[in-house]
Amino acid sequence: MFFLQMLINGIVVGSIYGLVALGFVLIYRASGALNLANGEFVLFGPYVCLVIMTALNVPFLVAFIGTLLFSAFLGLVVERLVIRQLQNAPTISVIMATLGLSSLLAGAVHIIWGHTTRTFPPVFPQTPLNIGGIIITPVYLWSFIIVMILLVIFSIFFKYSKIGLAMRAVADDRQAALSMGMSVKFVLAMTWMIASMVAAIGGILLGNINGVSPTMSAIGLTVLPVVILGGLDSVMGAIIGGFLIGIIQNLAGGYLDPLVGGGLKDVVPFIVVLLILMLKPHGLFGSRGIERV
Amino acid sequence: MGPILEIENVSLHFGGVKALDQVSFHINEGEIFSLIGPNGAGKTSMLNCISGLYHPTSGSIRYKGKDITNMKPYERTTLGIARAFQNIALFAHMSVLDNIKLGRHTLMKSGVFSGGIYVGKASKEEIEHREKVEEVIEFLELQDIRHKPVGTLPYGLQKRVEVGRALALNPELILLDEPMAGMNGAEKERMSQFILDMHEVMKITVVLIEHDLGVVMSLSNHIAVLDFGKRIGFGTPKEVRENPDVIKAYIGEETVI
Amino acid sequence: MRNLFVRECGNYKTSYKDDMKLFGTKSEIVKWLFLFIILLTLPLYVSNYWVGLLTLCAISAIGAIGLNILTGFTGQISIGVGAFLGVGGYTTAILTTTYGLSFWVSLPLAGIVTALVGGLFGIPSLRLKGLYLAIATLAAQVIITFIISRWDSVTGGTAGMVLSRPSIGSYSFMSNASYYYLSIIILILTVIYSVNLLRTRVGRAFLAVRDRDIAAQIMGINLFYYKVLAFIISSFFVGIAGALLAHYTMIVSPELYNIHVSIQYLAMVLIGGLGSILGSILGAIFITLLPVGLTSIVDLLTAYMPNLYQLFSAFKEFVFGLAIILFLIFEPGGLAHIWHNIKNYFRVWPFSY
Amino acid sequence: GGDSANPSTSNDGSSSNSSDSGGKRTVVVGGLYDITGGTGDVGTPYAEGEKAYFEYLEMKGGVEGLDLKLIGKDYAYQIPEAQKIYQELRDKEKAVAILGWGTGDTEALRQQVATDQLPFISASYSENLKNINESPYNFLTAASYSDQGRAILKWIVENHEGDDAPTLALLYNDTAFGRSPIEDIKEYAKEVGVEVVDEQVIDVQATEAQSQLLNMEKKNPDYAIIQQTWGATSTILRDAKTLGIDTQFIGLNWAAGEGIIDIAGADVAEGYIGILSHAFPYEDMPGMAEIKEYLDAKGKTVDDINQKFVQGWVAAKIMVEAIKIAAEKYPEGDLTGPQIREGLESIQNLDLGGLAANVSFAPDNHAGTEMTRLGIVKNGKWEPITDYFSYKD
Amino acid sequence: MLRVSNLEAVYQKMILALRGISLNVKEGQIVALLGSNGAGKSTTLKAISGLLAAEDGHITDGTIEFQGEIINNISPDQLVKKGIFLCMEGRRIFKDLTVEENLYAGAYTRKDRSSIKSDIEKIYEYFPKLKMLEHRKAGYLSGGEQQMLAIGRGLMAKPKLLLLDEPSLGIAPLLVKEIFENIKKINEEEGLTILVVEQNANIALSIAHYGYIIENGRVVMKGEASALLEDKNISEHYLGTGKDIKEGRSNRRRQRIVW
Ligand SMILES: Nc1ncnc2c1ncn2[C@@H]1O[C@H](COP(=O)(O)OP(=O)(O)OP(=O)(O)O)[C@@H](O)[C@H]1O
Ligand SMILES: Nc1ncnc2c1ncn2[C@@H]1O[C@H](COP(=O)(O)OP(=O)(O)OP(=O)(O)O)[C@@H](O)[C@H]1O
Ligand SMILES: CC(C)C[C@H](N)C(=O)O
Ligand SMILES: [Mg+2]
Ligand SMILES: [Mg+2]
Repeated sequence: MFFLQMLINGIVVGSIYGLVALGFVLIYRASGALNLANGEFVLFGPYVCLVIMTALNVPFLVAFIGTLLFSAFLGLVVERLVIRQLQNAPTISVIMATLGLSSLLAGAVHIIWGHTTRTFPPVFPQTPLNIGGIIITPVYLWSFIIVMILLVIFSIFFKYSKIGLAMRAVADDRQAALSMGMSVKFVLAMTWMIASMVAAIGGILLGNINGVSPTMSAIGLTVLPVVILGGLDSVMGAIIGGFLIGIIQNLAGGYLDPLVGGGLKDVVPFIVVLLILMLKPHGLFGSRGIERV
Repeated sequence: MGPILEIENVSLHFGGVKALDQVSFHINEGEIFSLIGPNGAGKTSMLNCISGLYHPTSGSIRYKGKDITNMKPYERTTLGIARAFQNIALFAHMSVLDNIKLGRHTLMKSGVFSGGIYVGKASKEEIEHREKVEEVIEFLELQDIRHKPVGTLPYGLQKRVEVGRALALNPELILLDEPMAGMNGAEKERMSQFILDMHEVMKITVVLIEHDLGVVMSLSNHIAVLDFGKRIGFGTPKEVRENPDVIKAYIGEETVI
Repeated sequence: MRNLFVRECGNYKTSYKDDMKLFGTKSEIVKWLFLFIILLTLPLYVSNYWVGLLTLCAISAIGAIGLNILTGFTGQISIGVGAFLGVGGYTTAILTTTYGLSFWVSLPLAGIVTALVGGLFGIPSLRLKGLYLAIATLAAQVIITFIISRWDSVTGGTAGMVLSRPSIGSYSFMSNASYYYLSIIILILTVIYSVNLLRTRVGRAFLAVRDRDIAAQIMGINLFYYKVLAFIISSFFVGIAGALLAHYTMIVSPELYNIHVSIQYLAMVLIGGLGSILGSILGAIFITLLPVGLTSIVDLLTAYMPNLYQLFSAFKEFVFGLAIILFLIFEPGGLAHIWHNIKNYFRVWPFSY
Repeated sequence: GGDSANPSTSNDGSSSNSSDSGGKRTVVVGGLYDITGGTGDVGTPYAEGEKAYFEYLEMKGGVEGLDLKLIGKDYAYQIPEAQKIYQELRDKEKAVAILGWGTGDTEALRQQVATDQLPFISASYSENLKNINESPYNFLTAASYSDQGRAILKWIVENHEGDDAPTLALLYNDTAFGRSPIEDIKEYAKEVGVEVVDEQVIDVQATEAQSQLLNMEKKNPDYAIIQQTWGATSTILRDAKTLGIDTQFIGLNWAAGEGIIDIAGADVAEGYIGILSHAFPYEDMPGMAEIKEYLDAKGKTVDDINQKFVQGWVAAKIMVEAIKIAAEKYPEGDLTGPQIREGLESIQNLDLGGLAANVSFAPDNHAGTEMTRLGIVKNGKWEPITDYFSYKD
Repeated sequence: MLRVSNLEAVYQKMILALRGISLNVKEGQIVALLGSNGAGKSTTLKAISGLLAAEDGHITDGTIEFQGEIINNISPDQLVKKGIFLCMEGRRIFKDLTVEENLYAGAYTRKDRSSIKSDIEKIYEYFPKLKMLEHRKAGYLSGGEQQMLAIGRGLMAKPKLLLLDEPSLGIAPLLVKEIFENIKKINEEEGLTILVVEQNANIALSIAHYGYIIENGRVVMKGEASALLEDKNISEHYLGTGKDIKEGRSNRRRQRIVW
């Protein structure tokens, strides 16, 4: 029972990880960069949603859609003003810029909303579900469902849509992609918009669990092992990686913590990732970089 | 002179693809040896096996009688095997000079301590090897562009720098993968002459991959022909030219050479 | 995986070449001597406060040079510098406080121990590249700080350890100025060493590994050896910086070495200029002093609008991010590049319009 | 410039430590705040409380013969930044005393502070800081975390129902702050016969703590002491409720306060017990009169502040009290750190009007008090369940 | 159809690569652009297709006119939509995409999505080798296979004007012939206009209608392909002396052909 509860906990927590990790994967696929501001994108979503809900007094669903629109806009602005300017810069500069962005966005959140933790008016039912002795909070169940839906959508998107193909082409060789008539600008703008929306969804779910405060952005770093474990460029990997890390964390917390005096939950993902990478240098599902001479 | 390199039943598989299939041939010391064949025949793969970037699935490679099949690439370099790549693999933002100097890596000694202190051993060595590098530069007529970052040079010159870098190793065996691709007739002639000089003046054994049959036929002492990973011909230019399999797969009936 | 350091097109850096010219001509020697004298006499004309800040800059510069050797020259991004600083700091803390060793012995030992730990965490570079390797170093960050905070018996756990300033005989480096001299001299030695190293054989091999590892192999470069070597050399300097910092602040504690520190160092080398020693120094100065400058601005503003203090604090964060972004957009080559441009401008000076 | 309680005189450049500006002696107190960092939620009201007290003083005409300023800066809970800002306060602003914040940075600075001879009052009540030899310039203005834990143990022993010895779990995070009281609590528990059956490490930024709580549940402790901040505490309480754990949770002072109710929700927080080291604005304490006076002047009400504001206010007040004493004793020349330390050390039973337990210091005692009190969340509101008491009583 | 006049281009604001190139491509023609290494051929093609900016290059003077419209400042993706497609030098296939996906990428701007599938089959007919490698990641292909893919990708775009930069690079002789025959065929059957840069002057001129020779960023000679083919200077420079290399060596040192 204990094991099962840990397992289930891992899966439900992991679904949030997967969701946030997805944002990383999207950006990586289109630009080869790690978006270190992902945590701050996560942050914006719930704040905006909260503002819309309380200020305009609209139901959650409306606010949710409004938030998605806002997030898309935010992604677009970021791409226009920052990422596009670095089109010809090395990828590491882009990564650094996202780091600057994280500080900038965090500052913005602080300026606009201050530091106090806010709480979401209950959107999901609060009473935990008890399924055969296993206890699950409805919010987690919802995030699990949403993650599954997004997994399907994005898998189809990358496999069959033109933009999906263009994203990968742009990440591969930007100049060549241009010569195919792909608008690198458009592709990047799309990617940032989508990634920002995905982050917002993650943020709203997270906000429903723990309230909304600037410290939420820490999830950005927390899920790095998830993305790496799954493979930086794999949608599937992000989500399975999310589940795996969630489960490993909980099992380690459950079984190993008592042995070492606790605190393993935040270390174990990194140890596991390090070990797995030694066997699979590109994560579980990441594609191997091609090097031919 | 005896064989410097012996390839014996070398196979190389990538999943289902047989890039090389039981290929055997040998290369004599001091000769110019060409490897030809249609696209995707396995020529580059063969060079990769010789220089150690790929390890054959089966078979063996002997260099001067020594089995090097499972040696690391950097170890082979110290044995005197140098290589220029088909797709240019230069260090784009380093100068021509530094690129070629890099070729002398194994011949130099300075390390973490002497290099950091510089004065004395390391500086002496730098100057000494600079002279060698200048010899290569002169030989390949790269004087004018010595300090230019390689990335800004036109394709043809980059190819030449690539050859220079390999030469700087003081090799006994040099592997050239399509060094004349992207050159016009006159330029090819010049490159051919560099190769002949390497061979005659520097006494280097040359392995050449090239699609221009005119060049191949007039330069080579021996030729091996690959098709779909198999060796379909081996011998002197004359023998190869008359080999019906080779004509069918590669040369074409009506091509006049 | 794509090479993270290469632009999509053929831009190039000239810093390596310029390194070669160091001490080239007489006038250059005079110039460097001049700079040296300025550095040494600085405490005479700036306030104690600035001496303190400059000491921090110098120490960070040593660490940043270390990181640049790894990230800028060998192309291996590290997000673990914070923890390696910690290894250096704790080594000297344990050696001097617990075992009573002299600072002068423990300082190089701190470098060596960190180098070994760095080398250990460099082993994954055998198989990992780019961002995957970067995350492996992040793992180093997390694991090392975890060990430090758990190994109570040796490290004092989360409470940390207390150190003292070094001394020679009865003279103690207690004053800001004396510690400044100590740091600046070690920085100068670091610069001389790394500039030399990078313009000789090992340095070229590093660059080769960064740009085209396959071709590098064919040049006879043992990839694994040089990758781990880069980790070792880099960590040595980071360890030295960590030890210097520890004796400067006289305390080590796990919270001092968190990921923010790692990220700050990464910012230093990027803002300064990847693959540039000068850049590392400029970057260290920039990242160390930017918050100070921003704080002063905030102070100025709050003098007039005291009620908005909170807002201005957040504003500081905002502007810090903005500064980094603007920097990258307008000068992707880093501070080192700006420096070169200025130098070139003056070189041709009266003739430049 | 700088954040000043005295705008009228702050324009003259703060670096002058001149003993007369209008015949007054300038005394600069430095502040280290966390506004934008990980503990900004409580750090902000605390900093505001400190600033408010200085403003209040100014409003009331200041301190006789002194030009008192508080110059505080945000260090975002990053120790390296705290070290830089401390230097700035010391060297540039010429501060002679410091109001600090976190455990990590306070401990990191204590030796430096001792060398520089700057009295330091921190919002960290770490027992380590009591040690006069190691931290001769640090002062604690409320019961140390360890004393708070001991007080809880005393309360448990006295109130425990049932025949078996009470069992206890400890929930904390892996920081200097989190671990600070743990060993002391365990030791004291042994003394008073409470069995510590479990310990769990829960990260300050944890978004869930189910595995830890399930582990804890296996040991089924009667009580669990929480040494965390608001965020992690709320997470613990919420997950405990989800999992149906019936342990009585008791938080140390930073794990108590209005935030818990706001974040976790009133129904989750209901019944939660915490250390109330300071008064809530809505408590009718004599000491609140000053605060209300200040708020009125600013056009605000008690609803605009919270307990952490009161806490900051009290810390500032104690510091100013010491400065006053020092100024009286040394009427000539610049006030120095050691003089202010003397001032602090001569504070005896300073009446804080119920805002906090009265404090006393002495040359051999920098722990202002051991007294603290407990409260419980009832109907969405904190209510004291004890008066200030010491575990030694 | 395409008229380039007096084009000047620089890289990195300092390297002058084109010094006033003028050329004309008529609808339905194949035009060959020849010249030695570094002459500026690739730069010309990049300028036409708007791809200079990506290498920090700029057009500093002159105009490019396509179907009567000045296209100097139009972004490359727009140009592809207008019907200009460049097969870049050095193959530049997408390494991480499969062969098939690369071909789809070529057809990115096409509106007639339904016929794409059958066009891909047609490419496989031209290059049967590619069919075998259909689902392989393109990065693993051999040099020549990549070159085939690059050309195939260009054909998939169905442009009005196809710019080919050294299509024969690294291709075995038999196939070179085949490729050029195919190019000729496509030109004749579908009326595709082609501007081809080629080192193999012989074969390029044999299918071209018109030819330009550029050196040092300038056009140094132009004319009907057949006339150029017969020019002695050209054949010597671009086709080699024809003599046995070993014999011609004594007088080769430091000899440079100066135009
Ligand atoms: N690393 C690899 N993974 C998978 N397949 C590979 C790899 N390397 C080569 N191949 C395949 O092996 C075959 C031989 O390739 P190779 O590069 O040796 O050909 P080549 O003879 O050099 O051809 P070209 O003249 O076109 O350069 C090709 O079909 C290629 O796709
Ligand atoms: N990205 C670049 N940056 C700087 N200079 C460049 C760049 N690309 C080309 N050049 C320079 O522009 C000139 C023309 O180059 P271009 O590539 O157009 O020549 P090409 O005729 O195509 O030669 P090849 O036959 O070798 O391909 C050369 O001198 C080259 O050095
Ligand atoms: C909010 C708290 C975590 C800060 C506290 N003053 C400390 O001890 O660190
Ligand atoms: Mg090949
Ligand atoms: Mg070209």
